[in-house]
Amino acid sequence: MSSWVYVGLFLLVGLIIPVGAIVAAWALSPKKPNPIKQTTYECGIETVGDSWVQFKAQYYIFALVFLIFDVETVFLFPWAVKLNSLGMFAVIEGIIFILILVVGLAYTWRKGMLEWV
Amino acid sequence: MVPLSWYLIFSAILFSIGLFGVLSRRNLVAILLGIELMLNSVNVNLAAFWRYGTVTNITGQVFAIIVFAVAAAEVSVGLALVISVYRKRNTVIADEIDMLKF
Amino acid sequence: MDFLKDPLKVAADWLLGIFAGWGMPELWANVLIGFLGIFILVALLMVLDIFLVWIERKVVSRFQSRIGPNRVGPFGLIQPFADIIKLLIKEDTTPEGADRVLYNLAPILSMMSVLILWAVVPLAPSILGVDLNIGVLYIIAAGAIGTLSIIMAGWSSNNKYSLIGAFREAAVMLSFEIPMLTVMLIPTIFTGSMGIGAITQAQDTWFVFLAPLAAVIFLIAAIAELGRSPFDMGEAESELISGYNIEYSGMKFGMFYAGELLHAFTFGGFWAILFFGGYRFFGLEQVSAFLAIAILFFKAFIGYWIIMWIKYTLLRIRIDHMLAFNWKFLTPVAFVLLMATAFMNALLADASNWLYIGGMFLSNVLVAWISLEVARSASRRERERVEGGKAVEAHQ
Amino acid sequence: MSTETIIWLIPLPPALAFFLIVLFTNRNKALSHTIAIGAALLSWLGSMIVFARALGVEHFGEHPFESSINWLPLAGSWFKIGVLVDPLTALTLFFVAWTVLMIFIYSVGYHNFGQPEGDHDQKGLPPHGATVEEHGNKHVVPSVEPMYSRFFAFIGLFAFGMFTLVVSDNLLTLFIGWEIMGLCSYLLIGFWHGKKSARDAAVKAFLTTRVGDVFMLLGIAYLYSVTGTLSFREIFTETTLHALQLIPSGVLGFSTAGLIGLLLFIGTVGKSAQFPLHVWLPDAMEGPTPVSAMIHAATMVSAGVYTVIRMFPLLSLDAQTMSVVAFIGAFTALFAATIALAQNDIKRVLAYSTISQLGFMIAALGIGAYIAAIFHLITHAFFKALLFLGSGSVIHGMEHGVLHTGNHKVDPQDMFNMGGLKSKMPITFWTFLIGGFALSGFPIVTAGFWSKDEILADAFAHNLPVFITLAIAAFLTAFYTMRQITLTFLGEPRTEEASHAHETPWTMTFPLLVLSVLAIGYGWLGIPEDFPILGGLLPNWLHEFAGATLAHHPEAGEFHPVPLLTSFIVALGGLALGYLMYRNVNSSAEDKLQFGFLKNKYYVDEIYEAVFIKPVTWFADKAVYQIMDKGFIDGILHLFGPGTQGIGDAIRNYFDLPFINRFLGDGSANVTYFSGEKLRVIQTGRIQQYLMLALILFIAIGAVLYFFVFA
Amino acid sequence: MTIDQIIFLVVAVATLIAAFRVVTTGNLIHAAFWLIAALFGVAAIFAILHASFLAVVQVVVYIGAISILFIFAVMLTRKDMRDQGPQLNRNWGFGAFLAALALVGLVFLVHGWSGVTKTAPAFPSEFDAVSALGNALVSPDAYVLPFEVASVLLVAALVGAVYVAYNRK
Repeated sequence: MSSWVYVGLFLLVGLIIPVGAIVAAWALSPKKPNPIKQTTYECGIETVGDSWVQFKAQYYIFALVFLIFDVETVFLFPWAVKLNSLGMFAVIEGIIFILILVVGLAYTWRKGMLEWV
Repeated sequence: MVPLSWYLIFSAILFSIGLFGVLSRRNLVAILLGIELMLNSVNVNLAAFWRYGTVTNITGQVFAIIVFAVAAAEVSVGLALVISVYRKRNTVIADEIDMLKF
Repeated sequence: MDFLKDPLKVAADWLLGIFAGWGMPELWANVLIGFLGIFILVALLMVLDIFLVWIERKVVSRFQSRIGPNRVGPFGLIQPFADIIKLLIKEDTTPEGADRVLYNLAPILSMMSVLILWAVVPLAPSILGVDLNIGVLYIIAAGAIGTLSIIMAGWSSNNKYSLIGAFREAAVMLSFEIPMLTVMLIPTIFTGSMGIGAITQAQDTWFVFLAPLAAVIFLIAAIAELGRSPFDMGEAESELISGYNIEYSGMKFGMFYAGELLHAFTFGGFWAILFFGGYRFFGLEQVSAFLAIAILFFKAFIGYWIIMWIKYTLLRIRIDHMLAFNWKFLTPVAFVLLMATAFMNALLADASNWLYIGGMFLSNVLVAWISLEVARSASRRERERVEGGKAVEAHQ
Repeated sequence: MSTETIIWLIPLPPALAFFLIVLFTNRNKALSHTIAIGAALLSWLGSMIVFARALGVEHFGEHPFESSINWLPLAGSWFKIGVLVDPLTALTLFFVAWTVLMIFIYSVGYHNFGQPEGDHDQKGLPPHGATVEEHGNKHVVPSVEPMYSRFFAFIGLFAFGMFTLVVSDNLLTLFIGWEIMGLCSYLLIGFWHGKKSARDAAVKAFLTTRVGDVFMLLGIAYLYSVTGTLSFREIFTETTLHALQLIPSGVLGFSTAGLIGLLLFIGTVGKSAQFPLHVWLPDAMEGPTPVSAMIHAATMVSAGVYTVIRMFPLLSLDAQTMSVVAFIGAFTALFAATIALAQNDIKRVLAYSTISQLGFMIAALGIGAYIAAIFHLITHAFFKALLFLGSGSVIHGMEHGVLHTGNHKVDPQDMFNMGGLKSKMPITFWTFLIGGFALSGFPIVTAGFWSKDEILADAFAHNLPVFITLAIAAFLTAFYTMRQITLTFLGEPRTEEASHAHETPWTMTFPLLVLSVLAIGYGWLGIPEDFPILGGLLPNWLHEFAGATLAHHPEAGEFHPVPLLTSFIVALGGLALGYLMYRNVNSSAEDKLQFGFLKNKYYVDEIYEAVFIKPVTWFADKAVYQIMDKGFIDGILHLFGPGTQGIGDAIRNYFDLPFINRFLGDGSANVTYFSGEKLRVIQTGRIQQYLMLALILFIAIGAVLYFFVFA
Repeated sequence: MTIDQIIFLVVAVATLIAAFRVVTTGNLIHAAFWLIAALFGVAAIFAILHASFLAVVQVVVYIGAISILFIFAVMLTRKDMRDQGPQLNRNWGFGAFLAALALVGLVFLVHGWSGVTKTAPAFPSEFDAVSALGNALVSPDAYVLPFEVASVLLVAALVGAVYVAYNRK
């Protein structure tokens, strides 16, 4: 029996309880919808246009940098697990690996793409 | 016990769905979504072959991890290109981006 | 006596006996017992969550020289239950143009992402939860679902503020995940395993003494992950009203709110587990599983209290400062710390225990000192540049 | 550190320097050149240690330094890469390390480090000089190169490629180093990319050498498919060589060894600028004057010869291949020497003389004179480096004069604008004289004499026609060298600019001095044992050492007076005649050797244009355009993506590559461009359609393979 | 049918449905969320295969990062996100045919292969896939070069993508 079965059960229970709470609220709460109630709340001002406003490309840049470093750390986890038994050679490899990526970060930084504005 | 062939056929179907997406979607982002599906199907295969081959030989998982890195690289550059094209040409429809023709 | 040592096994054996008496196959009985155990744990967590509301309100009141809830029940203890009743019977509106499926899914996922974190929490030496050998990454994976729920909520509400809030929140959560992941590698290096249980058991010396800087970075990143002040850009009430959960009301809002509180408490717990020995306290944990759980919860509460302390003390940081702080300071420092730790770990592999601890501690202090000095001189230069520019403008 | 570790580390410092400069120190000139020179110094140090240790090993040929690691997992085995230092490598490493270090130091002075920024210099153009005010009066001084740091980054990468090539123990990493150098050569020739001529020259060099590279890659692939290995030590075993010799290749009666050797040799023809792919080298002089010229003369082109020498055990298996090699070498030696007679540009003379001298080495290899080829390779590297750096120094001095007078119409590279520089630039003159005499083979004293004499002696013993050709070429060499020296340094200044030239800074003269010592001294290491009087005073160390590389130690040739006398006569006669003829020549009009066909390099470029490019354009226009364009109509257009590609490929593989490029040098670019222009109608530009077509083909080919081929 | 097989089938079918919705749904944001569902299904498949590390990494990398990147990209190219026109191009029928052909070919190959009936071997005791991975990634006899090259690849992607995406004034 894989321990993942219990993770699956956790997922199931983790779904059941909030769903239960929301369903209970749905059953108990009054339902009297009207159009005014259902407008979106934007500080009392009439909504203009739709919600898909123009976004800064910066969001993308940050997500991009994140993605790269995320994958990097994924590579580093097996390395970290075996570090104690592999000795200095593995440490140097890992450090080279990190340094190469730090070069990427430095590039991004130098090009001023980590600035929000 | 699940037979190996189930995994292989599952991944074949996933691959074909991704392929269909790549060949038929108009939107560039959607094409990249299809590519992600294809890469995932490859990973399923790699993991399945690892599980059903020699378990102590971890090569299948190593390859899968490399595929993760490749997928990350592919998607970041691919989407960056899409965004760049969108800025210049104001479209992300694949058929409208045909500057490479005569 | 067995019951005190290992209550879970005693209860499981007892239940197994009963189910077997009903003629149930052992496999199904095991699954059912697991389900029941998990259900009880999660239910208890929800109860805890309810009290967290009370605690939070009480604590913030004391910070702000108020009394806090004090009408319903002694010390206002029954107040959260009154809140729940209010949430349950409140009308739940869905904004026009909302994407209904995603709109309803978001609060559920938000709560779920917190609850499943408890799958890997080792509560006591005999109660290890699900002892996955990749526990550390599991925490991050659960966090990924949390990020997703926020984006879902923001997008499906069909509200500009929601969307902006969600995107900001997501950008912050993503960014701070990097230093968090990086410092999580450090306990992994010390332990030689990613399992949370193994990490707890390896802490004959609490890792905070080996890597104090890592503990600090983890706490900062955790606060950002939680989206709590000073990193609460996503729901900045003075700008975005309430950010991604602006359109939610009733129980759905309750889920977000309760999820955030429990998340904070959980991260207090993980801080304790990764750096403060988890349920371990000078061998006391061996006496009884219940004592071990109490120790863990006590430490988690301390962590939670520190998070609250920071939240109600510091002001909100602007988003560009927040991201710059992460990418230009926290992440490089975390990388340097990781490299230094890996290097020192190999260097001191054969050293005596005290030398090892001392060396690690000193290398941490050194990295912290150097990075603070670099940051200070950089900010001084930056300030001179900006003020110099202003002086020139004024002159003209 | 163990010797193997040092060998592994030798190529690394320049590569690191490249990345450091590109990424971090691009803004800081002093730091950039410090890093680059420091890296070259480290590599030099490593090379010298390896060389010194190699001298201490008994029977070094049988027990070279080698070390390899697993690199690519193949089915069941590993492709290994590694390093190997045997006597040949040790000798090559020696001269490469010295010349590379000298180039690096020289570049500091050449690019006017320490001078002010130019008035209106732009990136991509040579510096035009800066106006400075001193004591109230303005005058123009040379200005610093605007892309100073970039230059050091490029030559750092170049050095990395060269060292990689030299120390690698297999053809694949050798080829990688080879290609890195190809790239650097492109970058350096086109360094001043603001000039059209530099851009064209860069493209020409890149494409021409590419022709050779394609064949070389084919040879490597063929070799790998036959033997399953690319490691030198594994190929050069008795059994492998024997097998290669016996299996016929099925092409023109060559054995497998012969065909592989020939393919690899074509790579060398491109890289070492042998006829008919020599056209790029003279144009390559468009790069920053002496330095890139020097790279293209002393170091990179040596790589081509080095490769042939390295593959000599394979090449020597097939007599037919050897005769091709000997013929090409001898022909090139004479051919280029005649062109050099009529050039007026100081660098072009040297460029053609390089081609000619490389021809000497190739010819020596072709007749089996292995050691003579190595010997000449090394001595040539030293004295040609010396000459090129010297010419750069001359040009630099002349540029100074030009800046002084402000008359920018005077070409600082034209020898007829010079004269009398002897007193203005004494160090340059004396070192240039030493280099020139070494090139001419001035008897006894210079290194060039000993190596050239050895080639001639071997040629006399083995192949009389080659001997005669080479003797004439040697005579011409001495002649045009003396012509150059006379026109440049002797007599009176012919222009005002020349009279204002003055000596260059120490960073430029110091390398000249070092190299001139090597250009003389190195020859004494290879004096034949039975040479009259001198023979035996010093042991013929080179012969013993280099010969050990081969499994069968080559015999030293019998001494014979004829080649020795020939050497004496051609060298002294050529020098004397050159001096006498040009003593009083004052302008190019008085030069009796300005024959049109020599001046125009036998019209090779023009012949290429008229004979091949025009018909091909015609063919592309009439046949390809008419058939393709009118034949297939719009409706099924997008189905023809692969068709286009196929036709393009067919034209390239069966027509373009062997037919045009082989003879045409740079014609192919125009043709490809032109036919692409006509054929592009077929492209729809839609990526998904391309993908579909690729997929159809993939499925079809997969099905065919599955059902018919592997079934 | 054993419980393992039932779990597998449920997960597989759910994953395939999600994947199918990815390529057919009109709203790109929905497509991205369906992709997340499909990727989650694949993570579950990894868990069923006892490839714990891959399962978690799948969630961390794909769901935590790549899908969010997709959502951001969709938001940045918003004009076409609301494109009400057909979401499939003119050749979609042919594309479907080719995809089906590929599927048939793959299934044919699987069908004809003898190794397909293999059963999964039991895990040796004390086997830890993560430390085996660690060994494989850093020991010189195995994949240390791909390991380092991966970081170079990632840096190249980072530099390239940032360069392309950055809005130069």
